[in-house]
Amino acid sequence: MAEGKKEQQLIGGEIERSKAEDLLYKMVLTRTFEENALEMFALGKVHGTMHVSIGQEAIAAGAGPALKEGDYLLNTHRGHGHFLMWGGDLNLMMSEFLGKENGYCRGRGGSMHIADVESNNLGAQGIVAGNLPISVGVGLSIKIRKTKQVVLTLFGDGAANEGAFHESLNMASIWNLPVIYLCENNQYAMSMAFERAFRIEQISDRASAYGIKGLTVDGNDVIAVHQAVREAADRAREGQGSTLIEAITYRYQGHSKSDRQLYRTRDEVKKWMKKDPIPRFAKLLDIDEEGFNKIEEKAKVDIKNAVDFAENSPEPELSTIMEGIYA
Amino acid sequence: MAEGKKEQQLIGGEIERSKAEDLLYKMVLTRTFEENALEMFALGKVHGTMHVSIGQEAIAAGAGPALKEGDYLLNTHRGHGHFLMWGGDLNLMMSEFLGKENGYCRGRGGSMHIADVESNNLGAQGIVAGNLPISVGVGLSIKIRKTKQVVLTLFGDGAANEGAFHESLNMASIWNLPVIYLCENNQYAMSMAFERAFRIEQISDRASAYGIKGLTVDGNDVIAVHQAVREAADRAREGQGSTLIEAITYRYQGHSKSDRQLYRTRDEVKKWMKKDPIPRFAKLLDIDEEGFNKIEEKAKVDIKNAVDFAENSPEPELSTIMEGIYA
Amino acid sequence: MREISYMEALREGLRQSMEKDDRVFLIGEDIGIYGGAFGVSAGLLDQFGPERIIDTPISEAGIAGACVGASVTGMRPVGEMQFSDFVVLAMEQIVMQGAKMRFMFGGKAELPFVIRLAGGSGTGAAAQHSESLENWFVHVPGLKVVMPSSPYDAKGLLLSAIEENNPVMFFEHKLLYKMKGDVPEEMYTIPIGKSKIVREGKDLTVIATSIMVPRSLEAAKILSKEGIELEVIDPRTLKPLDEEPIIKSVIKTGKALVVHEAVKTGGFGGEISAMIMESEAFDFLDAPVRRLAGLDVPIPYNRNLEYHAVPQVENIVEEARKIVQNIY
Amino acid sequence: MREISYMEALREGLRQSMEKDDRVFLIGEDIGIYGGAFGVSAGLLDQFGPERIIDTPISEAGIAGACVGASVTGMRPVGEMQFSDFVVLAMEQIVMQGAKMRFMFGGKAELPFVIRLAGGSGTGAAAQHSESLENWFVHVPGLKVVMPSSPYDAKGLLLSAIEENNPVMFFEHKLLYKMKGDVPEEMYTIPIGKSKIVREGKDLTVIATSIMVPRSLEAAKILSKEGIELEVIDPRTLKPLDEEPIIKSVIKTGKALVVHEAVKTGGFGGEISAMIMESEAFDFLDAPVRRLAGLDVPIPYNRNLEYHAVPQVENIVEEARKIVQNIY
Ligand SMILES: Cc1ncc(C[n+]2csc(CCOP(=O)(O)OP(=O)(O)O)c2C)c(N)n1
Ligand SMILES: Cc1ncc(C[n+]2csc(CCOP(=O)(O)OP(=O)(O)O)c2C)c(N)n1
Ligand SMILES: [Mg+2]
Ligand SMILES: [Mg+2]
Repeated sequence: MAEGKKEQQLIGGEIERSKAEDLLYKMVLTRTFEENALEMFALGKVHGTMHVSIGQEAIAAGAGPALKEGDYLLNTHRGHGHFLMWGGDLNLMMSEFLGKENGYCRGRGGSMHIADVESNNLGAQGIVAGNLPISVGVGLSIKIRKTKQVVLTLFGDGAANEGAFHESLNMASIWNLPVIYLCENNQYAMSMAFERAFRIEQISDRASAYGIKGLTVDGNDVIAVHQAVREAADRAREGQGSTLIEAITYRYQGHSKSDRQLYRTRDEVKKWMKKDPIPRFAKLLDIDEEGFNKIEEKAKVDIKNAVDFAENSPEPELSTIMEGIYA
Repeated sequence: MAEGKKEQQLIGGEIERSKAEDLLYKMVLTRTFEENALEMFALGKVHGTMHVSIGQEAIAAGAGPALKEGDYLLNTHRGHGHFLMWGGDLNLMMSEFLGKENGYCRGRGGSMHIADVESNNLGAQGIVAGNLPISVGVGLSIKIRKTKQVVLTLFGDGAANEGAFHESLNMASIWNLPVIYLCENNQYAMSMAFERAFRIEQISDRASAYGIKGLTVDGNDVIAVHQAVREAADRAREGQGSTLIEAITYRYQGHSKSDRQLYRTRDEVKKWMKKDPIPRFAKLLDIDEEGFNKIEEKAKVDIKNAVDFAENSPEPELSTIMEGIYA
Repeated sequence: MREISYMEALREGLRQSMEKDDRVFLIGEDIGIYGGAFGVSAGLLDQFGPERIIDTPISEAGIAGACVGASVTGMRPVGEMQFSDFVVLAMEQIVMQGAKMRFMFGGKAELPFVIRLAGGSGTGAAAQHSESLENWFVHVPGLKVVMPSSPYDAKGLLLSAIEENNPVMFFEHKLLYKMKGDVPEEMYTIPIGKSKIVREGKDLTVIATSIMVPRSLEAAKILSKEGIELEVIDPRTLKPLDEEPIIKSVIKTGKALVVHEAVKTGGFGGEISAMIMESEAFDFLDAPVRRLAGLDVPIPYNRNLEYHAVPQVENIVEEARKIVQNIY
Repeated sequence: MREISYMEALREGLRQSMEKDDRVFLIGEDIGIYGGAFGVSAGLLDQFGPERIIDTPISEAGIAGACVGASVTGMRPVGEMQFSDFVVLAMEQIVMQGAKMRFMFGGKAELPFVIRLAGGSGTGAAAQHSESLENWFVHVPGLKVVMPSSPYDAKGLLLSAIEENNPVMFFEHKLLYKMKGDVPEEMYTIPIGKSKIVREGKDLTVIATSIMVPRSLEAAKILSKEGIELEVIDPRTLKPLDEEPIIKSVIKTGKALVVHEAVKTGGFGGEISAMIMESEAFDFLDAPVRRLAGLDVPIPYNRNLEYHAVPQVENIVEEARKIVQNIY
């Protein structure tokens, strides 16, 4: 019994140990997946573009698990981590990434549109802020159906300057919708630095323009993100409406594969790498080098297996090209 | 000499007496014009729709005259007052209203698009908030040309919930553009009450979301509006960027001709009528009933003459229908 | 049968849909106590309350987004663009999200929403309140486009659109709102994707949409006195288009005229004309298919110019006569 | 002559325009230090500084509004939509303001701005980054629409577009950016509204736009070996359309095929087809004008499906052969 209790100790007062260990694994898995993806691009194995979240894994690790089954996710273009934290299957995800028929979207969507409607994961997004108006509809739908679900809507700092941000937050506010707006402020929208695109200190300050709660948290701290999202979800479920959470983080890699990163210095990147969320969370979990190596090894094996799975999966038949447009 | 000095006394510390008298006249003229227009509609003399500003005349009277020649105006659908205060010619305005060839827009625009580009009056607007992104361009143009002009951009409370509002204010802020955003908060967007569409106390509070100055003034007080706009213009000319001014006022008439006004009570309208800006400004100017009657008489005569002028003006020739599309 | 107006027919369709299916709700600007800018939803707030008749701030992208998000999570929203012109502010949500989501997700999502749009000129509302933009949406895979021209069709097509499991752009015409016609009281549906021969004739096939249907029928009456018999076809659904009745008719008449209000250049008339050309009707054409459509001009405010900017009865008469008499 | 890429040609056009006329400035997302998502504006920030190469927040309506407002007050802005798809967010400013303002103001305003848009599929960017939306703008009075298919045209048309006193939608194609070709170093203009016969032939007139021009030329080479000679015409300007050379060519060949990447339904091909039908070429048609265009599908991510969603060389070959050999 004593041991059992210890098992259920809440890490950082928020997350059960077993769950936390799984999250750490998934953070490592996300990073491994994305590093592997970058390699596959370099080797020409995949086409199109993709956006990796290396350095930002804590947000996904903190956010998704703070919600309940039945809640909704509206993801972004930089959303592999969120997809995995939402319970996404690595193999089917890899298949989608390689454009295979058994991928989540039958190979039609790819990284930028990967979705799993069955688990209320309403998809990644190719249009910056494109998911923000949608979250109004999801919120309304919950309100009308009276189901106590909540929506987690992700977006970047850049998205917060689209008109859609404004309309969405105002509508969610006046109707008291259960939407959690989680802004991943990774300091840049492509080449546009936060300081150049905003003349305010914090994006969360914009919450006051809509009369909703706003707060800024350390986006490299799994616990801080978890707590903020969990509390926002609690409020939303109690009918207290929307919250704007800004999670401060940093993207280590280029915006997409073609980014030469002239807009920042190597030093700046290095400075942020010292705040890497993965070792930080591992430390919080008291996981030593050996333990961590094991996790990394497992992630590598899982990725390799997923690549094998996906590579051996069938391509969509050309004859099916017109399928799935209309119901 | 002493008398001359008295003549130049500043009403409310802001406006020279002779100018103020002209403003009062133009406020009365605006109202007379609009009352007459409502009648013409009722008689079926004009087609289309129009939006009257009866009850809101103080904003136009305070704003336009606070600016200088060469400054720009971006007007709204409820902009007859602003058009007149910007120096619009009543006859040509009436001609436009009746769709005549000698109207400001050759009869192509009507009340909703009336413009006089020559005097930097860049037109009324049929799309709510449609002028807000345009003001970014005008502001940029001034900045690049280094001409110390400013732009006065008008819009209603309803417009402040369009995405365009957000993008515009943010861009004007980060680039420090000389734009004066003047929001005429007349409590309603068509049938949508301010309290239903916003969950904040004041629209001007949104200025902080962009890091610009915001303030709310009594929109039925010519002097208060004048002062706010003049100061905003001064700041803009000194390179201190944009200001969001909210002017609180009220619309007495329906939104447009087809409005049955079920969304408000007669009592509410009456309450506001007690704060009517025209008698209030007349009182400030120490104009007695007799003096005021004279002003009204003159306005009526001017309107009658303008109607005669417009009615006797030629219609556009059908053969010219394809003119004016391309330069 | 009972006669009611196009507007009343739409209102009845909305009411009956909402009574039948509590997943249906309406969302738009001033649709509640105001009853909609053109009165279509008058009275519905009283019956259904503010949770199902949702007045919005002036946020067209938000309205469309509300439709996308609510529909993909199981509701059946009907959004309104107060004037069809304002859809320019909702294109991203409609075209990039609503239209493509099902496909992008591998066919695993359903988006049963309707966007109602009040279109067309003729009310003196000038260039920003008078557009006919339907062909933009015909060009977008994933959408359906419907355009009723009579009270009967308005109700039946609206009921179908609301039952449809795909996004439907439903274009109404301001000048038709007051048009009266026979409309059954009970619920009935008109299948989406079915055109209608509204008048039979042997001399010329006129394919007309929306308000151009009653105008073409008037033109037909006039020409009939001269011995010219127009066959008038209303596609009713622009996408997907019911091609066969058009092709058959053209095979019969040997001649065709497409009439729409939207600007001719880049408009739906080109689609119809090209479709006829590519069909087996080509070999039966005695004259080229012609288009009579809006001039390439923004709608002018002036009443006379506005009138002449789009096809009127007399223009249809003249054009049809010319084609039939081969005086081109 | 010197060979440079389509992208370099555009960049040179931008640079020379800016050197010549200090009213010209560029505005868009990541066009400064990043050099534009496709590199078109690389290096221009260094030369012209941040006051004339303006990086914006992600605010497409704001970018378009900046063009409208700056142009009507005397500047000559060139805005960029990073991917042409994002223009869905700028429709109001382009269509309701920029296109109509001059007309609504009685012809008393000038709006000399250009919107550059990177369009087209073929890069694996899926449904929201691969659209070809040009026909939407062809349908809008007040706009001009340009679509260069070669480095030479890209530069010459861009210089014209910037000198033009009307709003111009300038559609580039992502897959053309690396295409090389002869481009004079000096400034030169290609008139807007002039098409080009890019290959002469007697058997079939192919009217192709953008990337379909090089694809049609390749197809022509292949067919030439079979004795079939295609005449390939590139309208270059879609609005206003230079009809006469097309009509003349069809009179000569008796057959026509329109090829574009955009979805066929509701697309520009219908306009061309209908225009030919309505012209004096009708009487010379030995076969119906046909359209070969994008399938009615959002662009799929999968490489093979993406490839087959739009016309490729082999499809053009096959279609052209069928028409010429009358095997429809
Ligand atoms: C409407 C729109 N505009 C521009 C783009 C191109 N784009 C894709 S991601 C991106 C930057 C987004 O920045 P941010 O919102 O901060 O997210 P991050 O990439 O940093 O995660 C841009 C400009 C787009 N996809 N959609
Ligand atoms: C984009 C857009 N949406 C809706 C409308 C219809 N409309 C015209 S004025 C108006 C209300 C505007 O309210 P507000 O901004 O407060 O200005 P007011 O009319 O009160 O002066 C509406 C909904 C429009 N013209 N444009
Ligand atoms: Mg970012
Ligand atoms: Mg208002």
